[in-house]
Amino acid sequence: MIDIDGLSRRYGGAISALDDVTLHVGRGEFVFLTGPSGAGKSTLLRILIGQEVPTSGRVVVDGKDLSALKPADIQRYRRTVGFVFQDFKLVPRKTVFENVMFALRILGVPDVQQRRKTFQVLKWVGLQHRATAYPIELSGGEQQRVAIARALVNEPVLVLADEPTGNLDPDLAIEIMDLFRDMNAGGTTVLVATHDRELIRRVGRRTVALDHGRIARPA
Amino acid sequence: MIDIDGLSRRYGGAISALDDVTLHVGRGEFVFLTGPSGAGKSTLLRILIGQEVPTSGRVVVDGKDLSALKPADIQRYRRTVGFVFQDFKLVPRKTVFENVMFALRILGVPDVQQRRKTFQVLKWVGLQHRATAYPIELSGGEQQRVAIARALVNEPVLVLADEPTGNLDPDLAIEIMDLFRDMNAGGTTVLVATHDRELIRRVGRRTVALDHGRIARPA
Amino acid sequence: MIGGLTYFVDEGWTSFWRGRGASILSLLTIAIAVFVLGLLLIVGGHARRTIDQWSRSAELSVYLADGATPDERSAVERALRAEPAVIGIDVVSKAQALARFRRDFPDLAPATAQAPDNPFPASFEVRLGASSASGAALDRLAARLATMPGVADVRFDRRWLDRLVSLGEFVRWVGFGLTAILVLAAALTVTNVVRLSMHARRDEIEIMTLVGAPMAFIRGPFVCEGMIQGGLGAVLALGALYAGMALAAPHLSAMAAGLFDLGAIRFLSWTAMAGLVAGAMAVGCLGGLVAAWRTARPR
Amino acid sequence: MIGGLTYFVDEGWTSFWRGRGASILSLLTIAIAVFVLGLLLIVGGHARRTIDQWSRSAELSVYLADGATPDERSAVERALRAEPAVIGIDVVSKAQALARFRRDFPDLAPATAQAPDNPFPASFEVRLGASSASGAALDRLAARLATMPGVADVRFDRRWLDRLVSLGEFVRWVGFGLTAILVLAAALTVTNVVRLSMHARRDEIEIMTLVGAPMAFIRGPFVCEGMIQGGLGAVLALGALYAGMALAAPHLSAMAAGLFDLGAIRFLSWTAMAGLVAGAMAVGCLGGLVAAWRTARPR
Ligand SMILES: Nc1ncnc2c1ncn2[C@@H]1O[C@H](COP(=O)(O)OP(=O)(O)OP(=O)(O)O)[C@@H](O)[C@H]1O
Ligand SMILES: Nc1ncnc2c1ncn2[C@@H]1O[C@H](COP(=O)(O)OP(=O)(O)OP(=O)(O)O)[C@@H](O)[C@H]1O
Ligand SMILES: [Mg+2]
Ligand SMILES: [Mg+2]
Repeated sequence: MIDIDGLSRRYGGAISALDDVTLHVGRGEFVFLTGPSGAGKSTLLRILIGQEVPTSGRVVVDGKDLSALKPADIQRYRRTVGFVFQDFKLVPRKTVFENVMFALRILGVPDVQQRRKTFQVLKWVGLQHRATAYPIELSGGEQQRVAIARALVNEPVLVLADEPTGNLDPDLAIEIMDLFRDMNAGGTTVLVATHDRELIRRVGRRTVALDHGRIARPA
Repeated sequence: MIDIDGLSRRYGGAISALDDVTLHVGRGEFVFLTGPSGAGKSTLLRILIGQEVPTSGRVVVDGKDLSALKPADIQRYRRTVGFVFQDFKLVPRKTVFENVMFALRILGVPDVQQRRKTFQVLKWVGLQHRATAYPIELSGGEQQRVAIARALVNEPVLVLADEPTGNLDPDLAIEIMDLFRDMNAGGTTVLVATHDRELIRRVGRRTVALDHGRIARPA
Repeated sequence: MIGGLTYFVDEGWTSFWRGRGASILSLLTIAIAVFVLGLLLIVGGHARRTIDQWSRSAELSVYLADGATPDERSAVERALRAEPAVIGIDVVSKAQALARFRRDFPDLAPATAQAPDNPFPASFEVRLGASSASGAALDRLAARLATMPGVADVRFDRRWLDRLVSLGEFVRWVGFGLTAILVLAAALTVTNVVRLSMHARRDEIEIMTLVGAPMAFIRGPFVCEGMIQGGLGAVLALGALYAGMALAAPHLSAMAAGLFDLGAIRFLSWTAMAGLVAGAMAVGCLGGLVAAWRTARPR
Repeated sequence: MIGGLTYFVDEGWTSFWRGRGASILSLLTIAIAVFVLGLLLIVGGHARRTIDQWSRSAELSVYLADGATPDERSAVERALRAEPAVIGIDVVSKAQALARFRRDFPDLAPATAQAPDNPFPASFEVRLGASSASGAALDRLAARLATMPGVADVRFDRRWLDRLVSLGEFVRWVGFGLTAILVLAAALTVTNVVRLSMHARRDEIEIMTLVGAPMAFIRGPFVCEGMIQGGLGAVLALGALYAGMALAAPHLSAMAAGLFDLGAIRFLSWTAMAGLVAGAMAVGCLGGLVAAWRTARPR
C-alpha cells in the first residue's frame, strides 16, 4: 500500500525533518509510528497526503507516485484517504455534523446516505448529541473525535492518524483504537503516529520508530 | 490560593460543563485535575483566568473575587498567572522568541532582561535552536513546549496547565513535569489538567477527578 | 451541474449569512462604490442635458440680399434644414427687421423713416443644437451659406457655442474618466475585500483542500458569495441613492429654479439600474474568482 | 509613554510588513479613495476657475444721458468701481458709439449722417467677475445706477451671467456633495478593511488578551498600522495622480486649447497634499481605533 524509498525532507538547509527514510506498509496492515517530539512523524504523514513534497526520495501509495500527480489527481487521491490531523483542522464555520458530512459530500454520495452515515459515525465516537455544535464549543477531546469521525466516515482505503488520542483519556483512547482495528479488519490500511507507549503496548501491532528523521527500529 | 465554591457553568440550558464544584487549592500546592473527555477540566481552568464567567458560584484566586474584577484588573491579574492552553494559542505572526518574550514585555521588564530570561526558558524546554521559527514551522510537541515556556517565563505565582503533555513523548513529559515541580518548589502554585494516568502516578501529587462537571473524587 | 450550482449558491449564502458581520462590511464597500457611480451618472446626465438645452439657444443668422429670389431663399432654407445641428428656423422679413430696430432704438426711428428704402435685410434666424461635431460643421455650413446666391451675410455667435460644446465635451470626458476610475476602484476594492475575507478564512480553505475537496467545490461558494455581496450592495446603494435624491430634490430644484429648467429631476433609468446591479454582481464574482484562484491551491 | 509609542509604531510596522500581502490591499483601497478625492479636487478647482474666467467676459452697459455733466459721469464711474464684482470698465464716448454703429451697419451709415444729432449715447461698458452673490448684488447695482442723475439706461446680460453663477454654484455643491460622500466612503472602507484584517487576526488579539496584555498594548499597534496604511496609501495615490496628470496633460491641453485658457494644468497645492495625507492617516487611525475597540475586549 505504502512504498517509501530514500525519503528526505529538509527545511531551509539546516533542518532535516526526514533523512533517508525507507518504509513499506502492506495492504491491510496496521502500523504505529512513534518517536520523540520533532522526530518527523507528522512530516512523514503530511507527505503521504501530498501536503508537503519530499526534498528527495520516492513515495508510492496504492500504486500512485505522489510526486507525479496533477493537482486534480491529488484532490481525487486525498478523497480516498482518511486523515486525522494533529491539530484537528475542523472548519470553524461548519457544525460538527457538517464538518463530518463534508467528506461524503465531496464524494458525491446521495444526500440521504450522507446524513445516515454521518450520524452513524458520530455515534461511534460518542458525539451524536453534539452534532449541531460548532467546533469552538467542544472540548479538546471532543474536537479530536470529530476529526477522527471525518477521517473514517467515507470508509477510506487508507487511514493516516497523527496523534489521534493525545487529548483523550485512556479508556476513550482504547475505544477509538478499537474503531481503527475494526476498520483495519475490514481491509483498510492504518498508520497511526503516537507517543502513547501504553496504547501501543495494549494494541500490540507493528511499530516503526523515528528519531531525528531516521528510522530507529525498522520492522 | 484558589477557592472555588459552588461553581456551575451551563451552556445554553442543556449543557452543564460544571455543576456545583467546590475546590480549595492551597498556596504552593501542586494539584492534578483529571477526568474523561468533556468532563469540564478546561472550562474550570478557563474560568480561573476569567476567560469565561461562572453561571453561578464564587471563585476567589489569591484573595481576588474574579467576578468582581474590572477589565483592566483582569488583565493585571492574568499577568500574574501562567496558563498553558490545550490548543497552545501561539501568535502565528510572532516568532517563537517573540511569543515567549511577549509575556515579559507586558510586564515592563527591561529589554535586556527580557531577552536573557526568554532565552533561558527556551533552553529549559529544549527549543533554543528554534527561537527564530514561526509556530507553523514547529511540530506539535514543539508548539506545546513554546506554550509552556510562555507560561513559565514571567515566574507567575500560579501556573494553570491544560493537558500540557498531550503532544509530548513520555520522557519529555517527565522533563516538563520536573520543570513544574521546580517552579512549585520555588513557591508557585500549580494546577495541571491531564489524562495521563502514568504521569500522575509517576509525579505522585494530589489528584482531583472531574466527571460530567462534578467532582468525582474530592481530595 | 445543477446540483453543483445549488451547492455553490447554498454554501455561498450560508457562508455569507454566518459571517454576517464581516459580510456586511464588504457589502457596504460595494454599495458605496455603486452609490458614487450612480450619483455620477445622474449628475452627468443632468449636466449634459442642461448644456444641450443652453446651447439650443445659440443662434446663427443668415442675412439675405434684397434681390434674393424666392428660389434662392428656399435653397438657403433647404440647406439649413439639411444640417442636423439646426433645430429651429425663424424667418424674419425686411419689415419685421425694421420694426425690431425701431423698437430697440426708438431714438433712431425718425432717421429710418427718412431713409429712402428699408435698409434692413431679411434673415433666417436659426437655433442650433450642440453636438460634438457642430463647431467645425457649422463653420463649413456658414462658409457654404455665405457663397450661396441671395445671401448677403452670415453671422453666428461661435464664442458661446464653442464654449458650450467644449464644456459638454469636457464634462463627458471627465465623467468618463471618473467613471472608469470608479469602476476600477470598485473592482479593486471588491477584490480586496473578498481576498481579505478569504484570507480570514484561509484555514477553512486549507482544510477543505487537505480533505480532498475538488477545487471547484472550494472556490464556487466564494464566487457565489462575491456575487451575493455585489448584488445586495448594489441594490442597497440604489435604494440609498433614491432616498437621498427624494430628500434632496426639493432643495436642488429650489436652487436651480428657473435657471436650469431641468424639469423633474430624473432618477436612473431601469436599464441603468439593472446594469449597475449586474455590474456589481460581475465585479463581486470576479473578486471571488481572483481571490479563490489565488488563495485556494492544492498545495 | 515614549517607550509605549515606540512599541506601538514598531509593532504596527512589523505587523504591517509581515502581513504585506493583505496590508498592500488595504493600502490600495485607501489609495484609491485618496486618488479619486484628489482628482475631484483638481477637476473642481479647474472647473471653478474656468467658470470664473468665462463670467469675467459678462458685460454690463450703462448708457449716459446726453446732458450728463462730468461730475455725474465720475459719480457713476465711482459707483461702478466701488462694486467688487466689477473688474474692468471701458469708456465709450458718443462718437465711438456712432463709429461702432456705422461699422456694424454700413447700410445705415448714410441715414445716421443725415440725422441732426449723433443719436447714440455715451456709455460705460463694464466687465463683471462672477461671485456667488453677484446676481442679486448686480440687480441692486443696476437699479441704483438707473436712478442716478445723468444715466439714461442700464442693461446687462443677466441671462448668461446668472447661468454661469448658478453653474458655478452647482459645480461647487455637487463637488462638495461628492467630496463628502467620498470622504465618508473612504472612512468606511478603511474601517472595514482594518476590521477585516483584525477579523483575520482575531485569534492573535484573543491570545494577547488572554495572556494579560493591557488593552492599549493590543490596540496601539493596530491603530498605528491603520495610520501607516493610510499615510502610505495617500502618498501612493498622490504619486499616481501626479504621474497620471503628467501623462494626460498634453492630451487635455490639446482638447481644451484656446477654449478654456486654463494656463498650465495645476496639480494640488502642497497644503492640499499635506491635508490629504494627514486626512488619510487620521482615517486610518480612526479605522484602527474603531476596529480595535470592537474586536479587542477583555472577555
Ligand atoms: N515548515 C517547517 N519549517 C521548518 N521546520 C519545520 C517545518 N515543519 C516541521 N519542521 C521541523 O521538522 C521537525 C519534524 O517535525 P514533525 O512535525 O514531523 O515532528 P513530529 O514527529 O510530528 O513531532 P511531534 O511529536 O512533536 O508532533 C521538527 O523539528 C520541526 O521543527
Ligand atoms: N462554548 C461552549 N458552548 C457549548 N458547550 C461547550 C462550550 N465549551 C465547552 N462546552 C461543553 O462543555 C463540556 C466540558 O468541556 P471542557 O472543555 O471543559 O472539557 P474537558 O474536560 O477539557 O475535556 P477534554 O479532556 O476533552 O479537553 C463539553 O461537553 C463541551 O462540549
Ligand atoms: Mg507531530
Ligand atoms: Mg480540555
